[in-house]
Amino acid sequence: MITFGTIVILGILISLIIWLFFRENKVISWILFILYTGFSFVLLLRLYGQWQYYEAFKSIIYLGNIKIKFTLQNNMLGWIFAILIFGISFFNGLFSLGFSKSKYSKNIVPLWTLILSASILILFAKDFILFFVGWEYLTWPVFFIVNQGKKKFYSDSMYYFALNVLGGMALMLGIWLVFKNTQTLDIKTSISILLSHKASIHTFWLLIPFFIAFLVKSAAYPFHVWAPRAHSSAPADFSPFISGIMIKFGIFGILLFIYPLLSKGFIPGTYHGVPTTAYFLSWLGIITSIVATVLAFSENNMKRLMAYSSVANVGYILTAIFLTTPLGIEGGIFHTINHMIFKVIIFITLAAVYFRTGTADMSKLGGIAYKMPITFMTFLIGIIAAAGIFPMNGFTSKWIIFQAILEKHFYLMAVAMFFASTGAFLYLYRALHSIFLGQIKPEHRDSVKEVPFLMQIPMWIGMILIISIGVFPGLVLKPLIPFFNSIGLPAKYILTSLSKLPGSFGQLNTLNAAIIFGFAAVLVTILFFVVAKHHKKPFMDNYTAGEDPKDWGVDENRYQFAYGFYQPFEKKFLPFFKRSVDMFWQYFGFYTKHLGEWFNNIFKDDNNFGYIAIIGIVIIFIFGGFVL
Amino acid sequence: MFWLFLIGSIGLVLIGIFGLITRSHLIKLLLSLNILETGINLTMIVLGYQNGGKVPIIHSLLDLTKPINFVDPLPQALVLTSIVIGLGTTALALILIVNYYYKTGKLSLERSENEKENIDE
Amino acid sequence: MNSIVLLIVLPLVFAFLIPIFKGLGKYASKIVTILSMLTGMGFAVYFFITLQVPVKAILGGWKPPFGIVLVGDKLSLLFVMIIYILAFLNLFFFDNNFKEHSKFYTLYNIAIAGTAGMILTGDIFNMFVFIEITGIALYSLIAYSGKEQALKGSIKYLIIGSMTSLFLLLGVTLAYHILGSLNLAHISSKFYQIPNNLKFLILSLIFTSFFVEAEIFPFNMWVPNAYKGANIPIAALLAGIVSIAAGYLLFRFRYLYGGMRSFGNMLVWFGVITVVIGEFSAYFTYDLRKILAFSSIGQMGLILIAAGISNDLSVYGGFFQILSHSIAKMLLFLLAGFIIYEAGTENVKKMGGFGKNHPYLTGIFLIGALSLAGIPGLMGFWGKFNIVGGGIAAGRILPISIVLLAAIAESVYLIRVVFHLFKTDEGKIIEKKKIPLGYLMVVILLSLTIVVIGVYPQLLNQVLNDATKIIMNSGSYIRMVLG
Amino acid sequence: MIFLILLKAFLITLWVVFIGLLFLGIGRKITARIQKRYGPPFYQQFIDVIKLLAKESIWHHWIMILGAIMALGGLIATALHVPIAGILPYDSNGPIFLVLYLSAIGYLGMAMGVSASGNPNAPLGIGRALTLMLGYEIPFAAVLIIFMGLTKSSYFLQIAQSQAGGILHWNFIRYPLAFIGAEIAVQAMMAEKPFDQMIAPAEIASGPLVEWPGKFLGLGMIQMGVSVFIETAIITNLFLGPSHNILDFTLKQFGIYFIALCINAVMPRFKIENAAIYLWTIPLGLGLLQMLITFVL
Repeated sequence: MITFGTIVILGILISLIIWLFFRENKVISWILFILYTGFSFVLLLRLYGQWQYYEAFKSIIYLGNIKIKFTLQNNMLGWIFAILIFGISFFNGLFSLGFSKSKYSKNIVPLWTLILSASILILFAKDFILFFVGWEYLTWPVFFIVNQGKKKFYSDSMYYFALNVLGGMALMLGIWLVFKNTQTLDIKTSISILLSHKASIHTFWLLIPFFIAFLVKSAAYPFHVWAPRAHSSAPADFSPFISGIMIKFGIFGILLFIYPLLSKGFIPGTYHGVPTTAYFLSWLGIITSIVATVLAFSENNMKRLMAYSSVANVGYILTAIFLTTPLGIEGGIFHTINHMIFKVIIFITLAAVYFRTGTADMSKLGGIAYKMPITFMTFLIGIIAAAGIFPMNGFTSKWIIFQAILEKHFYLMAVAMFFASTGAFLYLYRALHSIFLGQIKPEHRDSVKEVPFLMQIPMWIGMILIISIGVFPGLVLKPLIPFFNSIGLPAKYILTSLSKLPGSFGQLNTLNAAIIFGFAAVLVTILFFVVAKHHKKPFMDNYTAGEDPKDWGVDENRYQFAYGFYQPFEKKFLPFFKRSVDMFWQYFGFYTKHLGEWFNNIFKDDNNFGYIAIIGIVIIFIFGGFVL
Repeated sequence: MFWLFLIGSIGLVLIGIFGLITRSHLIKLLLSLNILETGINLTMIVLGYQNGGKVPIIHSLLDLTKPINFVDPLPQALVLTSIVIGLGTTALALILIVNYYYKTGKLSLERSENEKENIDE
Repeated sequence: MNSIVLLIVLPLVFAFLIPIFKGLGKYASKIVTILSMLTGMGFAVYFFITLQVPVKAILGGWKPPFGIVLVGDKLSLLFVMIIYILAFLNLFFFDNNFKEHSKFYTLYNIAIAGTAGMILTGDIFNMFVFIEITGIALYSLIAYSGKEQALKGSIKYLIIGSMTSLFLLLGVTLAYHILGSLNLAHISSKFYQIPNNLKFLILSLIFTSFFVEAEIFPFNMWVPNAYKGANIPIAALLAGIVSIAAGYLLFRFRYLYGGMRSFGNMLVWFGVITVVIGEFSAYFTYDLRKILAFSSIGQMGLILIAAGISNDLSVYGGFFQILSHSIAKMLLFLLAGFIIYEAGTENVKKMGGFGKNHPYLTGIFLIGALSLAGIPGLMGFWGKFNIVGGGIAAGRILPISIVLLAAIAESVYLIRVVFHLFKTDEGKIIEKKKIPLGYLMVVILLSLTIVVIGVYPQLLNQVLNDATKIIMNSGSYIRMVLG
Repeated sequence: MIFLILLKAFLITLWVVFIGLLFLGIGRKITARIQKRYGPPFYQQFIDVIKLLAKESIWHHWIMILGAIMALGGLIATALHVPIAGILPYDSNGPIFLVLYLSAIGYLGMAMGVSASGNPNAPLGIGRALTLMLGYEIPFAAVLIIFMGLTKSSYFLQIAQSQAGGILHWNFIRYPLAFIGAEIAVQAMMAEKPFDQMIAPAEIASGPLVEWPGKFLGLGMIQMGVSVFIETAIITNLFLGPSHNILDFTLKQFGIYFIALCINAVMPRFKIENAAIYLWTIPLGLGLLQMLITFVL
């Protein structure tokens, strides 16, 4: 059975069929999407263990004198990504099937299917060309998904598109630079040939295009500006995909191409056993997470806030990976997977809130938890995981990342990461409070109710996954053992049981800790229910001391404290961060436009054509050395 | 003689270029173009000309056993073609200019107000 | 085989038959032109398939170094064939402002004959004549719509075109004066005798003329006016057909005469400037026709870069680029004709609702735009990808980087057009209009070509590899023509 | 096996709660004495808790209950991972990251509970508490990381045992800068003055707990005791050498708490943003300086 080919071609076909025939029929198209992802998921599952499996195209493509036979090669890293992508898309599809009936939704299935089939190319490509093909098809369809043909979303989607095209162009440049140095377009071969070259400082330039391409895609620091914009404009049920999956392709690219080079000393110079370049990139990861964290404090749009959280998490992952130690890779990959799961869940709950209320402004929400308890619980578990608090999966991977940093004795880096990590707690709590807790708005009091069961399925699955991975990290890490062996992870860092977190500075038995936690929770619960009785009262009865707020000239309906939550903090720190990067890209666009205007004016001035042409001829002569 | 012709023809070329650069009046542009063309045609003739050369026609008075200093006939043929093409072009240009004049009432390619683009958002 | 001369003569004959037949009916001249293109196409395809070895057609009975010779090898015949195919498809254009006239078809035939002649001829002076023939036909065609912009573009094109063909003539004269020949192959075989700087002068003078046809920067002031003012089929003709001939000439002359690296450098940098100016100008404007015009400029700049970089990868990519650009640009212009007609405006921002009326047509527009932007899986990708590869392999990293930066702007403005077509939240929804069947077929055919060749480039692999070998091996060309 | 662990955990919980409440009671007395008042008896806190737990109370929503349970449960679970003179319910050795992140669940629970109460003053206090938390966690983490680096382990137990061999080996003598930094951070952690912005009685109607009635408040009080216990226990483990028995350990804890009380009794209050900045300059600076001295020089 041809797995990859089937998935790719089926994806393209389904995309076409949906676009041609079922564009208006959301139910059929989402059902097709669910069937497609489920089918592909099952197909992919069968490939576990068959790491030698490959599929080659029959015919050979010539580029000039270069012969290329396209091959898709099964590999561990790609497989685990693919499984997660299709699994997550499957459940996301279930959610969207319910979501798409709402008036806020537009049919995005064809493009999404196209992206999924492109992702197979990226994950399993043996050569750079197929990788690039997948990369480009990951880029442009999202532009249309993000703006949905709406003018108000245009500039947001353009931020996304322009930056990602920059990444694509950089990738093209990088691919050919590698080709120039190795005379091959095969990824694995080119890595080994590059490593056999004598390392020199010039090799650094070779990697810069790849850095740009992958950092743009993963929304790392100087390029992170697209992430919040794209998330906030995209349809609510597509945001999980952007955050959970799309930005992970940058990480995948780094693991695929940059990590093998850097870890083997492709660029000379090391600092405490870490390649100097990688060390600085590690700090870039830290900067990414700190900047994103600080920006998230003042964000009022819930999707933007969570997008910043994604950027921050990408920062942790980059930090871990660029330590270029096996333990760092373990932590980085583990956090990637965990982040995929919990961020998808968080965005799905946000979509559920949006589905019922129709707004993404946190200051217009509040008290939704009382009407949507399942959604609230899912969100709560999601943010506990996102903050890296213990019984959830976010903690386990953060533990390994911290251990990896400490293993290299980068203590300052650990402190800086701690800042970002604690900051995450702040903005996540703010989202929890502003969306779900506090007082409910009168217009939501009757209209909002829990989402239908179909849309709850992914939430339940997500909750179970988050908690079970948090308690048994081995569920994820054990199947990955072949991969960790291949990168040379020392045996002491390989998980022996389901629940022992490895670490350089000590291990942790998550199961025991969870038992203790459960014990404490049960104890307190018993205590709470054993002692005196309690009875329920409406909100206003207590804090207003039984008086009607209207008597004091206060509208009782609007006393939800959400806007400017960390105002003292914002006042002190924000202007600096807000200015530097966003402004840079804004000015970039602005001046590009003016450059265009300037060029355009050359053509518009109709009288100058003669002398411009003559000047051209003169320049040609100058080139030839006649005048000078 | 050769150099005089050459300098003269290059001078004509330069005059033509000068006209093309500095004038905006369409008829003057066209005139400059024609001057340029004349200059280049003259250059061709000059380059094909041999000092003291004969007309390249074989007739009974010629002694074909001795080397004969013929003038190269090909450039002249080429120039003839070039002149014809130049004539056609000029005619077409004049028609276009006349049309343009009827359309806009102007004889130079100024930017007109009614074709302003609506660009800014 | 003297019959490749038919490829030039046929359209000329039909061109002057049109005035005779035009009285027969409303569509007579169109039918004659269709016949002309069909027969031309038939011959071209026949020659392309049957001719295994290069052929020359000696005219007037004078052997090559002296007489006029037409040379048909695999490459030139391929290009002529594609010119005929595109010229035939272009006849199914959609332009509501267009009134059918016999004069138009006469000129159209002459222009096709001229471009075919430019490609097939083996004589440099003859080439000058063909350039002028094409030129005169094009000047008239551009001015045909009678709009102010068209007249402006036509006049500019005429003056710059005539000026540069005079320079070409000067170059030819110099070469003739020194080497005593007008035959391309013969000049090429003796070209090494000329000192380097004089070589450069001659080549510069010749190339300026190609630059005008190829819309290279300082010589392309006419382009926006012409594309903006001319009727749609003529814009498509300029972008789709003339650019093929111009691209062919760039490559042919580059490899027959321009072995110098300094000359290659000049071509590369002119290409870079053209790409940057074209792409950023298009990025700024919101006029659909102007966007396509500036995009043409950018694409032709890329072709020039490919010609400037001398390795097989870039030549292969350059040919791919020539073909993909002409097909995609013709497709886009044909679509633009209908879009402008239905939307009633040329401002991209006011075209909202078109995508809702004609989603499939807009999808086809998207295919064309993505192909131009070099998205993989479409024809344009292979050209761009290979040119970039060739450039880097030749060590020209800085120019290629600049081109890639400009390509970002290109992707942005192309996808922006599609966005504005697809956007739904515009207040005014434009009225839906009916699409002519023939036009629709042509559009679908072109877009299918883009997709099929993009997905399956092996279709062109063999042909273009041969073409690359032919163009890079100027020795065999010389032997073939002279021997 | 697991029953043994749970039994141990239960006993330790009782001890933790007892000591925490005792500390609070003694603290009230001492503060009163410093301020020349008579003050309540030292067992007053137990009376208060029992009284509050016995009171019938109202609730608005189950999230409030969930929050209260999470708050206390999280902190108790945290306390069970801090070694008390080497005693732990199971052989976890007191993993530092777990303690740091588990304690967050307590704060999250409390924050959630008070948010769910609907009183707008409550989240105001929480906002301040969290801002302050961002302030003190960083210097505290810096100090922790110094000792983790020194002992090459991320366990409290190892850090405590590494100081064996007399008082001169204790960390507060060997690393005084870190000790001062940690002390200031702990002052903020315990929300004692000058860092009591989150309760700020005169400003925001006694902060997060404003809406917690009856037994909620009782749980809150226990929680406060537990958190005092955890914070003093952490400092004791870090700086005050290995303890031979529980009494020794508790006395050291009390010493720490006593310092905090004394400062609390005489200090005014920072504005919240100034508090954060102060914490990021003085204690963090001290911590980083110590780090520099320890690892670089």
